[in-house]
Amino acid sequence: MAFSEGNLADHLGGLSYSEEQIELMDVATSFCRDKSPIDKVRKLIADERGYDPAVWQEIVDLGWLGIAVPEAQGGVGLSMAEVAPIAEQMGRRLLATPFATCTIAAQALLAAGDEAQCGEWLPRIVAGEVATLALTEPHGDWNLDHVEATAKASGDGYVLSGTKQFVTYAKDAALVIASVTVEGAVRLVLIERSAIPDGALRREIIIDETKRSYELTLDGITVPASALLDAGRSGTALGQIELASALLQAAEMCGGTQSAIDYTIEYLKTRKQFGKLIGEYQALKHPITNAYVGYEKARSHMLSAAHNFGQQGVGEIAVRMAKASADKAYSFAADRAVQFHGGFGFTHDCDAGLYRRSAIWHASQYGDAAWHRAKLADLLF
Amino acid sequence: MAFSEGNLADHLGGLSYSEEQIELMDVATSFCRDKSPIDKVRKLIADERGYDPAVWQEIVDLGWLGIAVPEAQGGVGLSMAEVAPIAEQMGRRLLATPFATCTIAAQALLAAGDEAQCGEWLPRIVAGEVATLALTEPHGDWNLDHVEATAKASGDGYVLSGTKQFVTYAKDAALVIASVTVEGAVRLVLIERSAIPDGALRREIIIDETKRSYELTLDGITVPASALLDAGRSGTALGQIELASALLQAAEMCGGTQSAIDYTIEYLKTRKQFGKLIGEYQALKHPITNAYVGYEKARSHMLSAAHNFGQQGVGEIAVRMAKASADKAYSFAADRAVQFHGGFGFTHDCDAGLYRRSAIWHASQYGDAAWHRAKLADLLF
Amino acid sequence: MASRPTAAELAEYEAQADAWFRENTPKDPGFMLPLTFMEVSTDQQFEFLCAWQRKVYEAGYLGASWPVEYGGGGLHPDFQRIATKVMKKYDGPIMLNAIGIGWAGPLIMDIGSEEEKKKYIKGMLNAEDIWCQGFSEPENGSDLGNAQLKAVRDGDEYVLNGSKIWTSLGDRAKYMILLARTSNDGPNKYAGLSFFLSPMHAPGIETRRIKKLTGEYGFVQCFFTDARISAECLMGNEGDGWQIAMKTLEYERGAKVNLAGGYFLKELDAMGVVELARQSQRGGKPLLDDPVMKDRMVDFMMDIQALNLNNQRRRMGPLVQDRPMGLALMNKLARTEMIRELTEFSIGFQGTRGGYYVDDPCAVDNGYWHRSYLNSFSATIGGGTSEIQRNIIAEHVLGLPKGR
Amino acid sequence: MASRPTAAELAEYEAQADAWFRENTPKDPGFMLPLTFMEVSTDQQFEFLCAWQRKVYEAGYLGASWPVEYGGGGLHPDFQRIATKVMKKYDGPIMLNAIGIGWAGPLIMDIGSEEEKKKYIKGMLNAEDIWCQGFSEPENGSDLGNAQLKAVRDGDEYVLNGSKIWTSLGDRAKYMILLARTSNDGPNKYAGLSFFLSPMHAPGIETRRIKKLTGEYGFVQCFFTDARISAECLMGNEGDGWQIAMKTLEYERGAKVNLAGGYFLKELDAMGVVELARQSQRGGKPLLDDPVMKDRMVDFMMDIQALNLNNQRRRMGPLVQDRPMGLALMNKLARTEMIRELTEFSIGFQGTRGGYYVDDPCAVDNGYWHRSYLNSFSATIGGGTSEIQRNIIAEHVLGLPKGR
Repeated sequence: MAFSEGNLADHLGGLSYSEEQIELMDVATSFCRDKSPIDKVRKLIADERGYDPAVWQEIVDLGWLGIAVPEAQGGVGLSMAEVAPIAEQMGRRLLATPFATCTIAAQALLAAGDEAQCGEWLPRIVAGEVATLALTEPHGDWNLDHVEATAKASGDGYVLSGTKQFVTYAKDAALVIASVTVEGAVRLVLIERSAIPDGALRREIIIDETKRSYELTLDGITVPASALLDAGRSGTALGQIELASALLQAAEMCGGTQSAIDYTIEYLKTRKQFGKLIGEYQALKHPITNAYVGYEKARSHMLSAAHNFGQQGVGEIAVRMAKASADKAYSFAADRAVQFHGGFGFTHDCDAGLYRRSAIWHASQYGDAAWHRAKLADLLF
Repeated sequence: MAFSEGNLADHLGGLSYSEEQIELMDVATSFCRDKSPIDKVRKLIADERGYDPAVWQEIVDLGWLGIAVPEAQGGVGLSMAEVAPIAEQMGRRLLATPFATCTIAAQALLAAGDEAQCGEWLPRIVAGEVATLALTEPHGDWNLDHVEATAKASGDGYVLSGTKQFVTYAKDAALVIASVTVEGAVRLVLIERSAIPDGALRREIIIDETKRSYELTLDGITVPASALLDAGRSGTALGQIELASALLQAAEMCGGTQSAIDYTIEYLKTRKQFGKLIGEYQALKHPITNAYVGYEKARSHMLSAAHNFGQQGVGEIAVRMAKASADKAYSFAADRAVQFHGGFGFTHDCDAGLYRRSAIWHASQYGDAAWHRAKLADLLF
Repeated sequence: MASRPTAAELAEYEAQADAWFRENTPKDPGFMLPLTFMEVSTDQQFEFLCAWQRKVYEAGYLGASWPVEYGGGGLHPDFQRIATKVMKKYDGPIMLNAIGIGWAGPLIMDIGSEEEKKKYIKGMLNAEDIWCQGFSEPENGSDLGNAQLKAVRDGDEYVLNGSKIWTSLGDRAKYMILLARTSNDGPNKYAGLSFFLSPMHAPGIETRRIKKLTGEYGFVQCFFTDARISAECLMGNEGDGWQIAMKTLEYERGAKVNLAGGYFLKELDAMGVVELARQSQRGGKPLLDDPVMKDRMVDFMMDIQALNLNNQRRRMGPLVQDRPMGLALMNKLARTEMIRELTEFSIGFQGTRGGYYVDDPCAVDNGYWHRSYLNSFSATIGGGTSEIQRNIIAEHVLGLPKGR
Repeated sequence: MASRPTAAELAEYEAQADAWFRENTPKDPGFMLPLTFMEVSTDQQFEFLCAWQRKVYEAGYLGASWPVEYGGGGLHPDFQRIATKVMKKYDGPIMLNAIGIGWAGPLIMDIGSEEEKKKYIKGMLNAEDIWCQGFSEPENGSDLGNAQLKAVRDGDEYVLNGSKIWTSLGDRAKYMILLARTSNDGPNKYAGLSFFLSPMHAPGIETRRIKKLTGEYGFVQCFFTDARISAECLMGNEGDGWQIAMKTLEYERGAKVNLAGGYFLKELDAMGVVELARQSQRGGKPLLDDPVMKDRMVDFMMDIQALNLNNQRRRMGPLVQDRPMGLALMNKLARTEMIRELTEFSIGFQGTRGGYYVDDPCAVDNGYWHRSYLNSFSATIGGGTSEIQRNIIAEHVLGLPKGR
């Protein structure tokens, strides 16, 4: 009697989980809840750094920066599948830190770094030094291989030029991994923070006030030749970065969706209008139920993306489905969260707005639902 | 304070109406209501011919077949704008006759017929002889210039071959206007019913049980050279036919949408469940309201299409918008009509099914909403 | 229950089942087979499906895990799961006697008496005794708790008066699971309901076939006029009716697995939609080249995959910690609405040929998609409408207040 | 009323107005101007808009059709319609004093006393007296009829206690149209409501600014603590409050035209969305080359055009015979929901740049689209939420029963 659409499932992979994943999920659930109550989230909005260094240190001490880093480099030796549930809980509590960008930076190094580069930077990242990515450019295109910034050979090293946007947590970063073209080919390059003049970073005004992001002007920054990652693996690395980012975003977004729904349900259960709890009105009750159905679908996709991550073919499909369905679910849930809070929903004090802005932010980075569906169309048909 | 989006309106034309249009609308409203009560509609479903010849004669006597035919050819000399409100009321009452197909056939003659062809056939159509169109082929493509049927010169005339589908009311027709290719070019050809052997017509099983449609096998049918419409105007004529058909369909569909909504509202006002009128439940009340909003939008588009019909550029945009939005509105309203009638909605006795089937039929002929949107994308951007 | 089998035992069983279904699964019978047990329209279909169910049963692949003494196979449930999986793999026809083996059977196995088990189970499995369900009434389609069909005790019998509707196979069934009112005095409307395993062939019980939206037959209205049934037909006690009925609805809503095996609904052929789009033409090109169509298709594929994944996940405790019943209770809603939307969408693929209906020789796939769409309403309406499903999720999963 | 002008008179007037607005419509002031009167956040914006309204008024293009004795222009309404059309053509800033000239003004002209007209109208028109509205309360956002702010008669005064919220321009206004409760004894909650033209600068009236979803300011919460206002502020009689408030809501819901002219909301720049898509890149190509985006854009263009046509049609009696009020009552719902969807959609066009917000130098159109989307909720919530609009249409147009 079950409806399994087995024919499709055969193509698209199934679901499973590891013990470690569940353990990390349980720890992350209480950690994020305890460390990131909503009043703290709001306090950090006004803070220049945007996160609490003490909490960041605890995250480092928990070893979470090394989850998907091999033991040889000081990591735990698990995989992105085990990182996802942590990102989910962070998204749920709007706990902002450089966690995601550090994790992705480590994956970039693993994908295209040589022994020396990995040997130097991975342990430092695991130990809590911030690394971030500078991939996006003013053209706004989501294609990561659309790169206009350049690195030109000059003496022993390279001189960079161009502008990078949405370099998250760059101010605190020890390392920025940027994409540039070298003689027409896209390459990744390691830029140490010390090489970046203070004036090259401009804090951006972004839609998600809980996060921090910077514009980085590369013009005139010089790096040694050893700062370039492997030429042959740069293309693959960008693909890896895109998928790893999308996975962590999907996880964060699922968490945020859950909170947007929970927060709204709480209001529907307590707010009265016309003498009734507003949760009795099907005009609110049914859409929030639809939002919940959308959330559970997105979460299944996200868990599948975590489980299948790295699987040739299936992995990419699963990740893109996860990001696309998380965008749809989060946008809808947060949009309705604003609406269903009525006048209060339209104030800055209402948390619905935090979720709505977070959803827009995530959609804008590494592709929105429409973008990933277009990619899926090519993969599926 | 009004929200007019004037910048767009400037491009897309506005709305107006003629006295004659309103008069015809008023007459058609009571005529169709009186002549086509729903039990009669159901009785005619079982009838081979599918319509009441006496009602057909009354329609002829009212002069409706000649509305958009010039006075010189025995018509009234008005335009398609005045035909639309009649089609709307017919659609509203599911009053099936060859009215639409005769009207379009006359337009086809006007678009590409010579004096002799028009002089012979237009008065006969105005007088109630049935004319129909044979344009569609087994490939299923909505492009009317995708024609595989052929006419080959042979002696004084042409021998036809190929298969035409969805030739509505062909059994009763004195004239069939078919599209064929002659030496690679698409042409329209007049086929008198007497030239069609009985075995060449097969009644089709179509989704809308209130209508009649036939498959026509052209193989071996011979026509004189004088049966070909003007070569130079055939392309234009097909365009005209497409738009005129879409306009009348949009009108019929608006009428059907209105009925689907009214019929459902009636049920919501009288049916009780859990001790309440089901119309009190917002889960039903709000979607039917959305259906109504969609209906009024579609009707505005349809009235604009009627008003702007024949205007270069604006006319085609208005007609395609009308058909696309009528499809959306009718499909949604009828789909919800079935659902909201609950168990009864799933029976053949519930009129919701008649509307749902009618909506599918209309979507299938001359393009559905997606098809017309694609055409609009080319016209607008 | 039988002891847990070894992997080797299961593998051997699967090989046997595979061979059997490969050999015995019927090919195209030359007429259209129903997609669900609710669309059995003709005698030909009915007899074909009875024969198939009996054949599967006799081969041991239905009721494999039910006790031998009642007609089952006495095996561990894992065997039946394998048999059902293989049955699906070969895409065989549905098991006809859905209300029997899917609702009444599990119920009787759960809470039935020894006599009831002996009397009913085997006949269900071999499709000799077809079962139907009598819950809905003309005036109370959604509001089952308000059922008004009267059952009045008279000595060793109950006298039934009233009407039931939307009874699939009602004209062919031997038994009905029947929700009837034995009292109006309870503290609420539910307290007066009782549950019967009622014969259908009794004086005073008549059925009238109902033509469906699709044009087919498949369910009936049942009229009870002073119909007398034995008092032994009462299941449990008077007043237990609502609780018992809710148990069976849980089976239907997918919140519990059924125990006898088999399936009663054909899966939607999702890849068939893709194939349809590939084969359809638009402007001389395959429709699947159209990015707009592809985009919507991707959306559907995501939706279908999400439901697959949900179905896997709902059995994985750690992955459903926050709202353990959520996935189970949304399954019916999400699945049936998706099918409605997808089948509706599929009609647009067919261009002009979307105008044909079932049995026209030119209809695409003999009208499968049109029929599937129209039939989809049986599932968005029957067994609790989608609107009611949303209430259930809102109230039981999200804890929202019940509307007044 | 002045006599109907000739076509020549109107043409001459239009030429004059055209010349005036061409000359005087302000260019980009160097800071962001609010799109509606609900988003006046800074002093700079406020002063700029006051000056602009006064200038328009003094040139004779606002209140042109209101009587000369109260400060108007004394012309036939056709002149004002032309002036407003030309104002729109040059896309000038909004008229700031919306509650004054759009709500309170028409109301006073309709049912106000001679004294009220003399006292209030001119100051509204020249923006010297800013007005605000006090209907909603913290506990009764949608349920206006349940307003609890108390007004107790004490000699020649009323004593006010309670709170109003979502009061646009509340911190800058001189007057408030105020719905207050003068009695709890009526047959229903509505009967105890009264309507006041209340001063805002009185002891015991305090305001607190509320930060909006967009990050801007623009409305306040008002606290009334033993605030005393003259009994002459009462409009009509005690108990008339609900009927009078409903009149003003009709103006807002677009069911009536306002008489003073001007506009208070900037139109959405629909063609701007198209332009945005044309300029945005995706995979190195203009986004408007993407068929999927185009398809959705077509849908929006159809929707916008439908609302245009609805607005024309609602005044054409023969074309709205069946449900004469339908188009008027759906206008607010359809328009505000369309804008919410379209502005949300427009963010997706911007690719990575969708991450920027207002005031970032790299934000597309300085964040116009993001702000418009977030602001769109003010319209889907304020003035009766979309959910309530659907109730209104269902009940008043379709005749569906009121929910209990």
